[in-house]
Amino acid sequence: MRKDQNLGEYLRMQGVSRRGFLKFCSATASLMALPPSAVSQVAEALATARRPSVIWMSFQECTGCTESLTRSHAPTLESLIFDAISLDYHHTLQAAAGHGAEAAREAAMEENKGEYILVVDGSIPNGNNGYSTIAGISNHDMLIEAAENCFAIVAVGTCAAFGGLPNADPNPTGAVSVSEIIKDKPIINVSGCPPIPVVITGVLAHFLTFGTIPELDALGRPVAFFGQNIHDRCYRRPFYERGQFAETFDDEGARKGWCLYKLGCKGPTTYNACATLKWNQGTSFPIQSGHGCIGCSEPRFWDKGGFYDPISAGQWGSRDALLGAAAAGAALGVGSALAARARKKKAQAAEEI
Amino acid sequence: MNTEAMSLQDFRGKLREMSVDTPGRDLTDEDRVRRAKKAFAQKLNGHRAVDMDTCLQCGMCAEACHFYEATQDERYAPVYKFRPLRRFYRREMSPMRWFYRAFTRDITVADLKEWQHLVYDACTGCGRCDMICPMGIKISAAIRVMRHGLAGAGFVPSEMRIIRDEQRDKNTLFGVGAEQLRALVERLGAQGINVPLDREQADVMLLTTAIEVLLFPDAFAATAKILNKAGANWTIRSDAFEAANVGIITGDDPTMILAIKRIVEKASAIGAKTVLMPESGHAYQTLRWEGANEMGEPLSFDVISIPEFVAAEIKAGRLNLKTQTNGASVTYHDPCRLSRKGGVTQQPRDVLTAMGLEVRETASNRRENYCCGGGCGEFVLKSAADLRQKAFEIKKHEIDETGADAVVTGCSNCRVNLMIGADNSGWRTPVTSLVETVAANLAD
Amino acid sequence: MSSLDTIPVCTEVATGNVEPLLHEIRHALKRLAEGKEGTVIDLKRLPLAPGEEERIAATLGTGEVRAEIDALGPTLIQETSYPGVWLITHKNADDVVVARFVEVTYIPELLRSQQADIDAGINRLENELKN
Amino acid sequence: MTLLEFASGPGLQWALWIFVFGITWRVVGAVFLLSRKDISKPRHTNTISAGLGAVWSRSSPARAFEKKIRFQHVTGYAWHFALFISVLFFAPHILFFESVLGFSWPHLPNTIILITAIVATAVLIALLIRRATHPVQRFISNADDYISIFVVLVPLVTGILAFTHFGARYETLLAVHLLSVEVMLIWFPFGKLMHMIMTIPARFQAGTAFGRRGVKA
Repeated sequence: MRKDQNLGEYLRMQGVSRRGFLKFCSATASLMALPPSAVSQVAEALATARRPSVIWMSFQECTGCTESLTRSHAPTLESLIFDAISLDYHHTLQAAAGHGAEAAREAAMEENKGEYILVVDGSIPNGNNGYSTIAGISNHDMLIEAAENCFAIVAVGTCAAFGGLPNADPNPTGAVSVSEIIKDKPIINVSGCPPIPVVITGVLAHFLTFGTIPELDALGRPVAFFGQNIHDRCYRRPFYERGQFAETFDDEGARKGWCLYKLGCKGPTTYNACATLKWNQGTSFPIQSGHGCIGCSEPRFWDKGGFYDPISAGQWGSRDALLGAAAAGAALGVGSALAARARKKKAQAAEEI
Repeated sequence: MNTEAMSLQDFRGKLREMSVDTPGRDLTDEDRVRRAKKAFAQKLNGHRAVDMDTCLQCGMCAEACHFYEATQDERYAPVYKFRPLRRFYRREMSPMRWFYRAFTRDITVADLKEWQHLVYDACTGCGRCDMICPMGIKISAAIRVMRHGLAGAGFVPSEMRIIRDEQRDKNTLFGVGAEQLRALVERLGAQGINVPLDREQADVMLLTTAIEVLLFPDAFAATAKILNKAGANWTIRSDAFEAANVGIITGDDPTMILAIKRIVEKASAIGAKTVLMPESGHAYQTLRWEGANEMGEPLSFDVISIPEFVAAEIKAGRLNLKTQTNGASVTYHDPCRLSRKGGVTQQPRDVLTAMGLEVRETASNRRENYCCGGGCGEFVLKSAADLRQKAFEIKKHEIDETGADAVVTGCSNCRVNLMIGADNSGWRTPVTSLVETVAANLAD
Repeated sequence: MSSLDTIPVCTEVATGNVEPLLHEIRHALKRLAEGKEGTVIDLKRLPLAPGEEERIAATLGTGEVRAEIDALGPTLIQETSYPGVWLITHKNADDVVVARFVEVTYIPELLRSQQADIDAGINRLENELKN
Repeated sequence: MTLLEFASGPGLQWALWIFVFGITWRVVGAVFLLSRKDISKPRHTNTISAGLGAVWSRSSPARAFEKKIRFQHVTGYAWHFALFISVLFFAPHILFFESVLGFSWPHLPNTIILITAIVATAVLIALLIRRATHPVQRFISNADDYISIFVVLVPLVTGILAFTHFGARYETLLAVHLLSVEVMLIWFPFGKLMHMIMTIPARFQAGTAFGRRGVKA
């Protein structure tokens, strides 16, 4: 695909019919969580869309996010969208390496100054920059350099969005999220460990279609995908309402597909689209397969207590501390009572007519 | 029997004379507050502390109080009547006093003055509120501590102050002393009723009250007849016959202890096994339940009320009563200090039924009985006259509802108060005493 | 290795969304009959329990028209037993469902030949005839 | 640290320490203000059973009083039952208790809990209105009475909101709910909510005092 081509022309050149294009638009609208009535709008926008340049940077990450996006071995709708963008740099996917690759990145940044989209996966070590470098450049410096002239940043995965597992206590590398370093650019957090692949492509499709930043929630996540919690859209919600809970992973309730609240499901406090978009081509999602949500799209999900502790469980502190409080109370009580009794005795002793 | 008695009118005149605006003790305001607090500190104990700490301020106690019911004045809610005590407790005695002090106002002389009306005029200490409290708080006990505080601060109403001083200093009440008792005994002797006065040894020591000597000598005579009939080895001592205790009524410890001591020492001296209390609720309560505690050691004798004595004698076969067959009905007015504060509720009823009388219960009876309206010395207070009359109307209404021919009671204070109430309102239902009824029905 | 279809799925779960959806279809059909515009419902946007999508399809049943489009992977267009209600399933080249719609209309837009395709067809036919 | 983490972590711990500390302080302090032993001759000696009897009998008014306090009697029962069912038989609450007690018990369906919670809230509001308007109650009420109602009312309302996901995000509502419970726990020992602890000893002591005089409390 040539860079000056728009998407409509590109698809026609690929022999995609108008009918096929409309189908693509319907699926894309569905992907972006737009109502079906928006299809014509999407079609119009896509037909004339310029393909954006995308620079993808991977920092302290596990490649899970990239895996999530590219796990498919055959062309899919997502890959079509990928085709429609100009992925000018992706360390993991590109064939080039070393100085050549870095030169390509710099060239793309120069050529699309102010227009390219910077996709980041992985957190950034912010204490000792030596923890993670690429071609001798620290992640921190590379991010600042790449962010300077970008149009917007998409922080893919919980690491880039919120610091992720590298940020887990005691955070040896001083890992931080993109938003803690870059303050002057729009940042779209596509959290999840990994994020749902169609959410990543959905966000890119939004850029492709409208060229704008989608509506974001308080944590910088697109409301279209992160606007509702798992619990509210979970098909097991009726069991919660009826008070039918699986008590263990192998009991009758678990077999009958009852609510996993008691087994630590974090659905009520987790905002993501798993319950509707699902995973693996819409096959299933964790709760459907019998395991509670671990809340991977939420900040610090790894440090919020056990995955199997119910949300409503509290940290009561140690028994000793409570006993200590009781002992202190008892001591104060005895002391105050003895003082009061002394006063009473004194009053009784004082003879006064 | 027809023993010379003071008329009710004369007695009421005597009471009116005592309502004088004499200056009480000359104390500074600071002194009054300090002395009130001292008395509170003396009387507060673990029970009262738990009570103070448990009150929910639900206000249900108001629904049990005859004064609130009669006036619908929220200040008469029993819980409010011990408010200064609670404030004192919270500020100075409670475990959390350091915390509460920041939020609780200290008590002032103005408070004490205001509460004089609430705890003397507007409370007879009947304890009906104690029975309604869902937390089991002894509200009347807390109000009694209030009286102690006010007495310490010199806020006892003049009428009570006068009779208290009389009992403390002269060992007489309403001018009734050894001489007056001796005169009564002589009059009775002339009628053939033997009263073994001032014996040096006796199993049973009978007490009486100035009210009986003055107003109800028939009741005293009846008691003597019953004791004689039962063949008791008894006496009454001219130097220790007064059962009434103005000390406990006013909240004055020295007088209370002095009056108890007079009885206890004499009863021990004559080797009495039993001290028989006359028809006086508070006198029974004082000696029966406070006596040992105030003396600091168990009593060497039993304290028995006259209804208990009569019921026991009937049961033992020493006393035979005539059985009425005219279908007469009575209602029994439970004196609060005999019934809900003393546990003597069944015995008087047993005695009445033993005489073949139909006992018709008032809607509220036994431990939930309405007060006569003038207990705990309240009947002597001129300032409480209106309030007392209104409370009496409740009692009157309940008695009228029973349709009984007469009211029988076991307390001369109740009897006086019911009679005063009847006198004021032209009520005609006869008010009589249990002993007189028994004495009139002694079988030969 | 067993395919996903052979793993038994517990289908007694109900989200309670099936019935409202069917009512929505009924209302849409009435609107259509009154001459107003058609309606498209995206099934992927609704929380549905395993098996519920199948229940919806089963309730709607199959009608007279069934068409298959081969464009960027197969698309199945099935008129349901309620004329005017169409079930449209888009699949990608992998045969994986990418979107599923219930369309309430006289004829789904996608079945019509598109102007751009007709223009391209004319071009192609003319080229064919020139040769 | 998010609000929810604070509420379910340090906030809860501090609240519990103050709760336990305050209760023992107040109970021990009151009990150690011992009374002299009553040495009057008892009419009945089985005061223990009389005390226990009063704990039971004071749960309902005597016949003579029932009519006059029917409102409080009925609302009192409705309130306490609805509250205890809501608190003790809601599955997430049981999980909360289980996390410290180490054991659990069966829960009730959420719809029943929702009903009891609404009943409890409605009754408490009715009691609040009564306190503010009834001549006696309004007259005798102090700050404690209103604070105690308020600190119990807020957890109920926030609990219902959290349950119905109404008004804000669930985790925010849950955090606010927990915080409101913590405020209640902190207030508990200092105000009249202590009646939850004191009722039984108070009734018991009344029962023994009346019992030894041969009076049924």
